[in-house]
Amino acid sequence: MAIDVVAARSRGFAVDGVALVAVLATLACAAPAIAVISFALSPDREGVAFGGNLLRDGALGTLTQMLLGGGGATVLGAGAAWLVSLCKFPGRGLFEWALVLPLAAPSYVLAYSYASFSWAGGVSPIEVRGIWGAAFVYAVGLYPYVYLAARAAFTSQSACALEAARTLGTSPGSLFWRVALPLARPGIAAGASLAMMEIAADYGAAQHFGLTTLSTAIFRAWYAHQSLHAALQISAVLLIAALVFLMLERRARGRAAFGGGSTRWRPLPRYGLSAPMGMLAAAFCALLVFFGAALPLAWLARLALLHANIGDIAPALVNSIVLSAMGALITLALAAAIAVTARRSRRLGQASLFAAAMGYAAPGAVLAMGALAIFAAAREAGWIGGLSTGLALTALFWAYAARFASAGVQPIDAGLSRLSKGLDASARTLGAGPWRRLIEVDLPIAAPSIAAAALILFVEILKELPTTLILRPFDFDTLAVKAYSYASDERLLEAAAPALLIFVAGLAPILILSHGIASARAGAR
Amino acid sequence: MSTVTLTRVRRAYNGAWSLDDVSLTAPEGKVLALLGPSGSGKSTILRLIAGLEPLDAGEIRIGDQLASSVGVTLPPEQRRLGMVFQDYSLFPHLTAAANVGFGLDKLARAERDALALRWLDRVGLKHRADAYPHELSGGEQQRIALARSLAPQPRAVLLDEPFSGLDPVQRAELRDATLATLAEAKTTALFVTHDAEDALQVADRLAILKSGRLLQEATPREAYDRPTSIDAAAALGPINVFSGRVESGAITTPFGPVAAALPNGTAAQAAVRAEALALSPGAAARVIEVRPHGAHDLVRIEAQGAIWRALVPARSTLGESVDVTIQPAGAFAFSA
Amino acid sequence: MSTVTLTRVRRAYNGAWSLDDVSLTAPEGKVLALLGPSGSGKSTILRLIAGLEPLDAGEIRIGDQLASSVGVTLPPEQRRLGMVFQDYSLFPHLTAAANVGFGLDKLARAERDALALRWLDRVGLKHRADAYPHELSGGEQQRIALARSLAPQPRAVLLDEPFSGLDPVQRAELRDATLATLAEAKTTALFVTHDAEDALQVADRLAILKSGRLLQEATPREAYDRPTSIDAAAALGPINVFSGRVESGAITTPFGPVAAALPNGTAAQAAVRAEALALSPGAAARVIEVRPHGAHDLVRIEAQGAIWRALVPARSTLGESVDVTIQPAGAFAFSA
Amino acid sequence: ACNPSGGVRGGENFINVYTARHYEADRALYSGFEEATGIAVRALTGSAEQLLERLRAEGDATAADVFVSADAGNLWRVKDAGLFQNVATPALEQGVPAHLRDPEGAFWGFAKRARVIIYNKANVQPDEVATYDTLATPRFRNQIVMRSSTNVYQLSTLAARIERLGAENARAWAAGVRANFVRDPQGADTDQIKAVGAGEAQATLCNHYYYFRMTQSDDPADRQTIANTGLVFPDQAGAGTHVNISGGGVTAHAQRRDNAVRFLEYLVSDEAQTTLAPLNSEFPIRPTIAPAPALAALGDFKEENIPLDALGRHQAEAARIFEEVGWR
Ligand SMILES: Nc1ncnc2c1ncn2[C@@H]1O[C@H](COP(=O)(O)OP(=O)(O)OP(=O)(O)O)[C@@H](O)[C@H]1O
Ligand SMILES: Nc1ncnc2c1ncn2[C@@H]1O[C@H](COP(=O)(O)OP(=O)(O)OP(=O)(O)O)[C@@H](O)[C@H]1O
Ligand SMILES: [Mg+2]
Ligand SMILES: [Mg+2]
Repeated sequence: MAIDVVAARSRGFAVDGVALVAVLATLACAAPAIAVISFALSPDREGVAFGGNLLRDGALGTLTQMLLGGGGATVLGAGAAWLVSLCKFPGRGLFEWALVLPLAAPSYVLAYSYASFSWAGGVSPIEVRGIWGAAFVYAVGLYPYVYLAARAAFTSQSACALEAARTLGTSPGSLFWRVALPLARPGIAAGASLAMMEIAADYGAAQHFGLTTLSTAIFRAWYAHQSLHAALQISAVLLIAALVFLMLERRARGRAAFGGGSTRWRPLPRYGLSAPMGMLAAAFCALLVFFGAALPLAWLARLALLHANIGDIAPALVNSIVLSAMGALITLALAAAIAVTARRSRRLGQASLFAAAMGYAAPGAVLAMGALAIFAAAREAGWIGGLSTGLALTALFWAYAARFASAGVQPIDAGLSRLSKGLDASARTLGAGPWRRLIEVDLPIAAPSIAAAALILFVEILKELPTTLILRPFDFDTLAVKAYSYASDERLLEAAAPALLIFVAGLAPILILSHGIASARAGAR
Repeated sequence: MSTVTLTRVRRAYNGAWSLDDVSLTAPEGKVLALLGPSGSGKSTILRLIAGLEPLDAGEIRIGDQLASSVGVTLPPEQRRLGMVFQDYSLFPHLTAAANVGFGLDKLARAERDALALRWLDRVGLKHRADAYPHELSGGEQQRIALARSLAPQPRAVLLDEPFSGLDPVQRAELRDATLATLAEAKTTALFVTHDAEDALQVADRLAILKSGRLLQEATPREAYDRPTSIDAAAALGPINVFSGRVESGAITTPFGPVAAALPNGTAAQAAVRAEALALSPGAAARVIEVRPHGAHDLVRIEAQGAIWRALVPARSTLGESVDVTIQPAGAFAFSA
Repeated sequence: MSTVTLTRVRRAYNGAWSLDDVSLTAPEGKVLALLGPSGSGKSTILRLIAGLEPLDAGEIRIGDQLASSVGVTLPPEQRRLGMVFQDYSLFPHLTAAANVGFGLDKLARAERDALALRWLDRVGLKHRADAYPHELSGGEQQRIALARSLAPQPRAVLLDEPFSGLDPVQRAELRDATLATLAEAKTTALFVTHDAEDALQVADRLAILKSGRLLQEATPREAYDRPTSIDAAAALGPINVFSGRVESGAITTPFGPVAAALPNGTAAQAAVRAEALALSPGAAARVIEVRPHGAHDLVRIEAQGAIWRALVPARSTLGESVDVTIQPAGAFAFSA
Repeated sequence: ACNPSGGVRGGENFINVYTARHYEADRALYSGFEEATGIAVRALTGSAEQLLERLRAEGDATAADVFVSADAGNLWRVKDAGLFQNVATPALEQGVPAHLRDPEGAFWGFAKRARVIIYNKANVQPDEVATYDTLATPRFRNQIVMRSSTNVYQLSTLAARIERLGAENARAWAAGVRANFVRDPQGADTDQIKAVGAGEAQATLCNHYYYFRMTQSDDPADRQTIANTGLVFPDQAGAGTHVNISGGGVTAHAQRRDNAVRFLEYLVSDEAQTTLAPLNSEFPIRPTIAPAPALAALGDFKEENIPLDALGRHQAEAARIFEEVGWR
């Protein structure tokens, strides 16, 4: 009967060690957000006394920017991805990777640099300001999120569906609207939702452009009205809205399937554009790179040269890289656990995915408050002391994970979803238990997507400001902190060098990432 | 090498029985073929035996060990079975040799490599040891998958349509090679196919399935010669069916009588294999079409409004009409 | 409905000829089957005709129109051809009806829907109009793909292995249904397969390919009865091959002589179809194995160290050894 | 520098500072203090509000000994949260004028800044902007730019007005200024100055040192801006110009209280004040210490004299008023 005992224990999914880790990872990632929500809901504090307007105007502002900036980023990103994936035109190879560059620039840096570049006394004939200016900055800064996702979606499309459409009389031009775009919709939607969540979470640019968004409303409630509680209530609204948004996105896919019409691999046919159209396409891509990266980069470089203080920020550069690398690794481990489990168990996985995604829409400072609240509770319970260096770092990495897990889960999930279910079953019948399958099958196979996730996380954390600002240890400045310190002191010249370095430090991983994606076409190993 | 026994096994998906009361024995060291159309539950049987899914009723034993019963599922990794999947499911990140060695992780590194190589040799792919799956043809991949499943000396090996998706020449070659390897390894094998020819070529015993039910379990010869139902008869080749009544121990079809060991007056069905119709010059039936069909011609004949298909030796010269003889060995009657 | 003509067409991938000097005519309103093993260039021919790829030499005409020649490729969307892909390539984001209506975008919405429904009806899937591709079985998907390709009234329709991946019952059904639909639509059809049975069943004419070259183009009967090479003979069923020399107008194989219209002393090969071997009690050859093979038994016989395969009527009672007669209609000789 | 606990040279002899100031001058102060006392300074910069929350969360386990902010309002919040302890030493009491420190000794100023009016010389006469009130008059309809009211300096400016003239007066003033906006607030103080220089607006409010810094700039654009604009210390005939402090206090749970007190004392010492003067663009806290000559060139001015904690006490109300009059 010994056998039966063993068997009964191992029935279903419940006691798989990998799953247990994933559940813990999910809880860890969701905890700060949950803390924020429960803190916001706690009845022993005053409600949002003045919050009505703040909430309404903030929601309106955020929605406006999601529509204008997010919509712009979506159109630009999807358009560029289409051109680069499926058309031939001069410079295509160059643009394929160059289009990713703006990913290295934080929105707040773009905003500061456009402001100093174009506002009163600046050199630009057109002022980039207000709602439209912000939308412009979001669009040119965030389109790479959509571009990456859409390019992956376009390149993994079955060439056969496109060919079938052509034999049915569809010209290359209308192919885009009738087949390629509809098929890439989930990918584009995923990219667009990332861009929109970035917009929802952005404080720096919104504040500088004088927008009223949920994010600025949070800080208005907190800083001006001195009500952290109201700030958390608005944050809770933001978090819950993000969750609803994600669920709607899933729901909108409906019954239609998008993947897999064909498993056969055949090189994607690229359509040669006529000379004038080719020039237009090249100009379009060039403008994106110009406004999203080249122009702000050049402007920052000019400012930085006016005030060269590179030596002064070298330690911050080192700190940034060390912190980003460690943060990326930790977040990556949690994200991988969640993604792997999402694949092995549908229900548990879906819940984890959503829980992990929530944090992406919240401003970092809010999640940091969530993490602080948990620490405060633990301290009051006598489990820990103050935020010593070690604890502060723990809290910091934890907050990173809470904020960015989703950015890591998404690519890993996509990578894993390309694998046949049969592989897991094969490994099991060959006697491999859950851990061995994880380590010897799932992880190596998803390695390219895991590497991509690592690079994205590295860049995200490199750019991250508010969480770092509040949770870092003493005497520990990063580039973002430096840039912020100078910028908040309105010393744009001095801020330029660290901002530029964030950009530059982010470029290397971005280029590797871009190259990796260009060569990783589903099925072509 | 163990006997695999299914006893009254049931499995439902979304409330519908995908397997209904199936009892089956795969005898030690023999090849049992599971034959049936798409959706008949063949893969489900393999997945249940492998422990990849729990069952809803009945039990499965591997040798003496109770592997699955209601609420109890020994995990696959503890069953010591080999499995070859329809898409081979080779690990794309491992070489051929590493794939074959995957199940040998209890052995020391050197021993494991040596054994993997020995198995690669056995399936004739020693020279491809360092190739990755995507560098191998479909047939080569299948052989790697077979070697991988056999290397850990499983108690039985489960093969899910291992030959589908190959062209007929490759298919025949691979079938022979697989059979030889299985025979050499003396492994109990369960082998899923929807191709009658495959099943007849490879199997020691045949289990014919339809809609989750076991129609017949027998030797190939027995199944061909003494089908137990219309469906079982149809599973092994084209048949002609006629519904009528038994009169004087026979059913009278438009093309001739079929003997029926049933009470007179019973509503019954006659099933006649296409190759059991012999045609000779005459006037009983009209020839509608003659098409070459490899060794045979496929002839469509019509009588009294019924159209039957006959397989006759190729190049038989037939006129516009023929007489028809039904050969009793290929004609069966079942009560309707 | 137009004739499709290929004249001396070549196509190279990475320097290797994937199609080499192929001339071929698909006559108006008829079904031409392209038969050959994997990699023989069948799909390439269809892709060239569809205009999905440029050719490197020769020309392709559809009716009177020059569709492809060197440096000239009429884009696929202007060719008015239908194509059914091997994996069907239905648009996963569209319902069955919308898939069928896809090529009818020049029509008004109402007209288009009506026509799509009419086509769905014709392939027996009207009730599945609102289903998405992934909700349909393989066979159903194939029928949708067929309807989709035929709905815009193409000048010819190109089918790439439309029946592979289906179980034999579905396959036979679908083959008949496709044939009926094509006949009704009176469309010129080119049909790719690597299955001889499919080709023989469906085609008016047969083109046998190997390694990018056209081996033979003929009616199915002609191809079966008068193959022009060993490879062409092998394409339509199992053969036994013997290499020897012509002496007194025949090649003497271990199992008997094969007539050869070649000068004496020529090095030559004899090809004998497995079904052209008749066995009778005797002592000339040893019976190694008998396996049921549907209508036949497949018998392996040995003489003078050579092992041949014979297909004999099922249930022939054979002793341990047999005499062998080679029927001339199934025996061919080619100079080596 | 990647040693996250770095900067501790004096072993256990150190203090931890939470500071919302991030000026270069601060570094010089820290090294000066270290040299003078042998006590190392470990700093954590951040926004005052977030540092306060961290301090609150850490409670009695906090590592922070001193909390420094560039605004009295924020210092008052720390005091209000019970996270400062009162200290009083002769050095501090002599060093810091009574109106530039907390009455109970919770926090002490060490530098001060003035909220001044910048106007466009081409279109505005200095006497037209002699008081804060003028900014609210119809004279400036569509001619005013302001930074956001979220900014603590704006809040403190209005809080001071509430303290002196009452909430109704403050509301009327804010509404009047609001009505004169050319556009919704965006950017920071420097951006407002540039806008006035470029003629996009005729006047704005800012901290004196943002303007002062531009006068020292090599950038031709900045020079042009300065040439086009003028600075006025408002309300010289009345209550005096609004001033705010940079200041600090000893945290309630400081583990190194004595060191912390010495740090505060050092900040107001002759040495620190003279160190600060040329580096910092703020005015020294002690009337006896002369500002850097360039800064002195802005001119002498009369300061508003109200209890500093008023800036904190009225901050929430100020925010409410801004909210209500639509000054975002
Ligand atoms: N995971 C599942 N969820 C729901 N239904 C399933 C699942 N797996 C199998 N089925 C259903 O159970 C029945 C038997 O499926 P099974 O895969 O065993 O058939 P099969 O005989 O292997 O067919 P094929 O030849 O197509 O592989 C089918 O009706 C199938 O749709
Ligand atoms: N895009 C391509 N690039 C390189 N080689 C190709 C390409 N397409 C086809 N080939 C090669 O051309 C030859 C003919 O291929 P084709 O696809 O026409 O064969 P097929 O007869 O359709 O085979 P199958 O039955 O496997 O579909 C093969 O050797 C194949 O490897
Ligand atoms: Mg199956
Ligand atoms: Mg092909």
